[in-house]
Amino acid sequence: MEDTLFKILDYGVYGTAVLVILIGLYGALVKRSLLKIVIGLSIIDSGINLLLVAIGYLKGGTAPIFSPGYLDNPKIMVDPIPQALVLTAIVIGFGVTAVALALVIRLYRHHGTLHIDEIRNLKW
Amino acid sequence: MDSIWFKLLGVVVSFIVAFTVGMTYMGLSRKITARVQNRKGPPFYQNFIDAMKLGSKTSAIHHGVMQHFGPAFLMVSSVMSLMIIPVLNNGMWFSNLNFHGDLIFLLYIMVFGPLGMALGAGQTGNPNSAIGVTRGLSQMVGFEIPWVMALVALMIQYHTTSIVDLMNIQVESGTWLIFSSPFAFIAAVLAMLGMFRYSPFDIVGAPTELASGPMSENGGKYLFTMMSSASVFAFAKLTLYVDLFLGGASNLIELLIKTFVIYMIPVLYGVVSPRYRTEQSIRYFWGWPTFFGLLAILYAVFF
Amino acid sequence: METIFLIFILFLGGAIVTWMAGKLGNIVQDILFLATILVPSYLFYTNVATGYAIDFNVGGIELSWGINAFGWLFSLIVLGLGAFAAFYAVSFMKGKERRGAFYLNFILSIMAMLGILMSQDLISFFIFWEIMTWSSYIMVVYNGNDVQRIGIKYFVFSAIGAYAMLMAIVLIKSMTGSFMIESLISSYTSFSYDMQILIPVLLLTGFGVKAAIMPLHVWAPGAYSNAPMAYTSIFSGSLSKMGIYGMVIVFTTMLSYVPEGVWFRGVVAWLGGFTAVFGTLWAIKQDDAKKLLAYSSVAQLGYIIVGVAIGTPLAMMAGLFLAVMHAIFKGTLFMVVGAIERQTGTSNFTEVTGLIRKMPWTFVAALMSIIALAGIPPLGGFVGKWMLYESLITSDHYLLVIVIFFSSTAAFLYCYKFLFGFFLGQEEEEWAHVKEAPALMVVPMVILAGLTFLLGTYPGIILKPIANGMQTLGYGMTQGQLWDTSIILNEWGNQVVLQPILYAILGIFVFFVIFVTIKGYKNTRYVTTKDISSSGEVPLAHENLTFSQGFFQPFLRAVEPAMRRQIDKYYTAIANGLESLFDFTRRIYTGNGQTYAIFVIVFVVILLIFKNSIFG
Amino acid sequence: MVGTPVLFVAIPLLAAFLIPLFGMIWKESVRVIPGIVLAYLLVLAINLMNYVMVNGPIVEVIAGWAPPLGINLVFSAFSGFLVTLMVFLGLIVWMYSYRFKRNVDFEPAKKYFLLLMMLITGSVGMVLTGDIFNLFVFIEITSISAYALTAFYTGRDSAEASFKYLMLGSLASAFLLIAIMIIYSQLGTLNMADIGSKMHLMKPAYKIMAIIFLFTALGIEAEIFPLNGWAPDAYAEAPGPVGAAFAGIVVKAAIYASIRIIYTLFDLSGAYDLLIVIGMITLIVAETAAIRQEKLKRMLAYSSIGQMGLVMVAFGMGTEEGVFAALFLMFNHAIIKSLLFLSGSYLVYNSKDKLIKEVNGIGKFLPITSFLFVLGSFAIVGLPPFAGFWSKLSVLTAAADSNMLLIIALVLIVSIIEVVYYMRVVNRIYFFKKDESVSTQRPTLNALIAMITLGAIVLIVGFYPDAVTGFLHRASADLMDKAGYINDVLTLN
Repeated sequence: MEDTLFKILDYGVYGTAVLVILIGLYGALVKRSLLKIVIGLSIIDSGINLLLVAIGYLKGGTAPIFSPGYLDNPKIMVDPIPQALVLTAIVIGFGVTAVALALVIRLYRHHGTLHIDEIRNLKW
Repeated sequence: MDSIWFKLLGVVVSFIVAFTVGMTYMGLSRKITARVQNRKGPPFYQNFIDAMKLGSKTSAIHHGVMQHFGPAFLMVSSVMSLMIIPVLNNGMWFSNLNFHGDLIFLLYIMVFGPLGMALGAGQTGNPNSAIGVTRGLSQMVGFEIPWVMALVALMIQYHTTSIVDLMNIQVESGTWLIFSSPFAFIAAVLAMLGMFRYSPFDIVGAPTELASGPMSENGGKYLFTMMSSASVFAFAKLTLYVDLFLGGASNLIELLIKTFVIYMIPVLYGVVSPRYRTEQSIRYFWGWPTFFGLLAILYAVFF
Repeated sequence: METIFLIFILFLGGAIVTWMAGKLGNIVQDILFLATILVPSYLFYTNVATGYAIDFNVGGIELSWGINAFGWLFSLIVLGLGAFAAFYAVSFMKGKERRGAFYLNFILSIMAMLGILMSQDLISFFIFWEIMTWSSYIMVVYNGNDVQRIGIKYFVFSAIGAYAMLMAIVLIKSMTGSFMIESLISSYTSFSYDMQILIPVLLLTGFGVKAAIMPLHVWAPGAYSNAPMAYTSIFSGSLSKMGIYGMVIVFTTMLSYVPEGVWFRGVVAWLGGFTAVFGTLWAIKQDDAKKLLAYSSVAQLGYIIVGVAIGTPLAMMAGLFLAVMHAIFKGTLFMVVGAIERQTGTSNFTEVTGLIRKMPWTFVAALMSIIALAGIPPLGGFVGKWMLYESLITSDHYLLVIVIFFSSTAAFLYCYKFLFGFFLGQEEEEWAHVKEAPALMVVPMVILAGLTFLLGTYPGIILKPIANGMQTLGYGMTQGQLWDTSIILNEWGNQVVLQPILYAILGIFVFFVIFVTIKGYKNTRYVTTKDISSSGEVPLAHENLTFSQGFFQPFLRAVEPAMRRQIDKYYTAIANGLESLFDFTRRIYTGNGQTYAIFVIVFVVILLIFKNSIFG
Repeated sequence: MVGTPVLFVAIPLLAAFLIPLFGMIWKESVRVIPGIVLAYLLVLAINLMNYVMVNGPIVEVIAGWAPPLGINLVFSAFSGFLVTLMVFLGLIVWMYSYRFKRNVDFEPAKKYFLLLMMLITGSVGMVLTGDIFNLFVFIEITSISAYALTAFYTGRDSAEASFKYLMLGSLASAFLLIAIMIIYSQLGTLNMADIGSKMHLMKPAYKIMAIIFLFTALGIEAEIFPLNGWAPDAYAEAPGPVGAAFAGIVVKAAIYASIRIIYTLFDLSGAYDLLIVIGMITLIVAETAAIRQEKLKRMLAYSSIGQMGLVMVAFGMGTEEGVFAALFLMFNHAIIKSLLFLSGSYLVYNSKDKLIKEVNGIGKFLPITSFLFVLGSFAIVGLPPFAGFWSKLSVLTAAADSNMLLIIALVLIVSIIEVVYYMRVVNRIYFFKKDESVSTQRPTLNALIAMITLGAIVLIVGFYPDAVTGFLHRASADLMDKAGYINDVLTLN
């Protein structure tokens, strides 16, 4: 019973992550406002980070720290690598979002609008 | 026999013959045309009188060196044709340059004169001359097609391009090519209508339109040379037809009869026809004459 | 060092030095230019004998250079005409801008053509071919007239040809494992049937473009007329012959091994025939001398193609002889136009008339070349024409000979138009100041024109190298059977003996000239062309008696149905259609970042949907 | 061995951060430092390349953890060749932009060179890394600096271009992360060699998912159609030298990464066919779009995309000849397209819209720049005897050996289109009347030296292709030798 619950929870975590990604995609692809697009993009990032952490998670595992008492049993540690990856990814995502927002400011000054359909000077 | 002086003599004699015959034929044609048109017409020797008059004149002006050369070019063409075309069947008399050229060469040497003349006419600056030349050249493109088709038909039928060979074939087989290659003859004769430039194909000279066209600036000796060239040329062409289609001639009398018969075709065709426009003339030659030319080639290929 | 490398290094180095030498003064540049053409040519003829060959390796590709008798024949056209054109060019370019670029590309073209003849492998062949293409392209656009249309058209057709050739080359490489022409020839019969057809088609397309065969000829009129005339004389004279050179090799090697070769020969010969006819008709229509000569070149190349495509010994000989003759007389004629354009500023018949007394030497050169072009005896063109007709008749191409004959009879029309338009007719006030072209231009023209005269009576001079070249291609001995120093024979044994004919013609001509001159050319008075018999009146000075508009109108009316459709228009329509299509398809880049993002997602989704068929 | 591959990442990164610091002391140092760094790296790269040609690949382990656990850098004949090329182009771009247009001021120059160093760091890292997550990190470094460089000029629509680039780049990084996640969850490793050796253990469905996401992510960076919406805008709006850097450095790195993944990581033969099809579509779409362009740099951008498509096609053949051809194309494209971008940006220097028609008759005013542009045009369309011919020939030969008749025909037909639009520009440069309202700008000496160097390489490789073919053959053999790569990395201890 408990196993099933955990399984549902497992899939729930994955499902939630995928849902977050899809929401982000919706935001990025359908919304016409530049800001909303940026928000959508960063939601995608969050969803992926969530997904990454989730696959590294070991049910009932401990923090991946070689602390006394656990030294002999790395098997029960949570996989540290996805967490490291997520940390990196978050930092990168932050950087990208910052650049994006800077660009949005520039674009707003240049075009006076945030509507992406209006910002089409470069085409064909 | 083979000495150069003998040959030169042959050239001079054949030239005189050709000149006389040609002049006479042209006089006769004027007479015949006149009679058909219910006029009295000039005497048949009128052309000789005209020639003598022109030859004794002195020109006072000229328009440049090409005008001066023009009649000479014309003469080169007619005399060369005369030298290439065997006058009589037996190669001994008037053999001239018979063995040094063939039909294709003849075709080209025959256009040499009109082209050279055209240059002379061009230099005179008279627009009528140039217009006449352009008409003449255009018409030439017309009648050369059936003419060449007829010749090609003969060449492929008898596997030779030499006039002498074609004559010998007729002598040996006893059959004239007019009977063994009838379509070629028809095509050639139709082409001849254009070659002689009698009405309705007299678009080059076209007296009332172009004031005699290329010749309009020439008088005196220039015109005399042109006239003699024309008569020699006429004789050469008629001889060629006789050689090719009527089995040649073994003596001058036979030659005269045969050439006169041939000569009557364009003359008589002409007296009853009004003048064509240039493009009509060209299209005429690309019509039935070319069709007969094609027939001749097909006939030569398949029979 | 191998002499041949020295020759090419001299060409290349000389080209660059000449190009750069503009600052040292025009004279230095001219001398460098002439030296760069003449010195390697001299080295070539003194040090490189036929049969010479050298192998080397570039980029892991085996290359081989050498020369055989056939290439040597064409080297006469390339280097010989090149030398004359070079002298002409020095004078022609005086005071023009971008002389350096002109000289550079002139030399590069000559070098590339020699390289083509030297190449015994397909890669060097292609490299030199392309150098020839782009150097001539720069010349085509050199004047800056209408370059986006004419220039691009030339380059596109060249590219079509070159890429067809390149495709053939890489296919050959993958089948034979080598780029050598020899290995192609020796293993051609072992190719699959498809390849036996495809390879010659591709190669002939490549060569056909340069040889301006229909329907690949549309670039030629524009390109020939647009390049500087000093260059066009080698452009039309020798550069187009490279296409012929290639065609001959394809016909005599590959296509002579397979039964399908007959079909190729027939098709190409007929294409050549149509090229000749339509080239001639369009030439008649032109009012610009450059255009006229350009179309005429197309037509003349048609004859040559007919000759080499038929490929019987006489036909091949006719084609090659015509190729040499065409190089000479068309080279001269383009020079004539260049001289006239330089002296009068225009090359339009409707503007210039009556130059005969102003430019007599130019007229002499033009007259001789035109007579040669028209094929009138006793000049050289006749020999080629005669051999072509006879070869067509003796090899049973009866209809083709009619087509050719039609074309060359119609050619008289534009020949006359050329001479009349420029030199004859009314001498107008407007052109009274015109002087004869400088000696450096006149002398090459007159010498070349003199060559047509010489070859008209003694064709053996050039028929000997032709016969040697043909022996390299596998033809038998032809001297004595088809030609001798002054005799030409057909395969039935009929002959034309040229020497007595020349004497006869000259004799008659001189006799009658003297005869008409009894009272003297000197005694008659020259009067202006205004002084003509116009109903007994002398026309006033302002009366226009110039006949230059609408030359040959009646003839053109007669052939109008044949000229109604222009192949050029179809190409233009295709090109415009494609550009519109591309204009439409590029709208896929909408400019909206979101759309691009949707593309990405759609791309992923499509891959995910079809993953099994893609990666399965 | 005089240095280690890690220097290629460490030194420019360090330099990037030191530039502002040193700039406070001596303003000119922001310009000088990158040059010194890049020159040093070039020497280093050549030395290492010589070593590698003799001794085989160098595998550098970071922080003492041996693969597959630790992070490693691989300097093989293949990656080393690309690194050398990139560093060299970096040096050229530096030299060119030493005094380019608006970076004469200290502030913009500081930012510009900082970002340029970051860009080179990231690109070189992408090529050298043997770790799939590091690949992600380097791609992000490259991307962020590329976004910033694209938006470098404030006066134009560069922000728009940069934003598009950023949107697609974010998607790329998302997909890349997903792919990394899939691989890691299946194989538990991030080391490329290790992944390659264990790939057969992966379930096909996951494998295909992973390759699709990886391919898409890298395809966005490598300008594959239809993922390349950002590219024309970014090329056109970025400063001229940055366009060259994109064409010569960034895209090459992305191509390297995607090829490394397809050749070494995965064992899916369908991927090769996908490369050919996608490459061909990219080639056709890009070249047909290029012919209708009105702006010079946009035209060059589309041409660049098309060339990348051709590279993909060559890689997709999967034969050693194909790889050789692709590498040769990449080399030539890097050199020639950089030359075109560098000289082209001087041709339209003062113009606002950078229209093609504004180069009319400029040949007389900028003779050397124009000549170099024309040289580049001739070379890129594959006219002998210039460099581009040999690569085009090798592509076609490789295709013929793989019996791809249709590919040969299509490539050649597209080449005709290419010829048309390049020749139109060439015609305009030399054979049109100059528009008086267009003012020209003479290139600075350093820019001239940079362009002439590239032009000289175009000529040298054209006349003497052996100069590079030896390296290329080694590099292509190296890429084809999957087992060797895995062995080299994994046996290291």
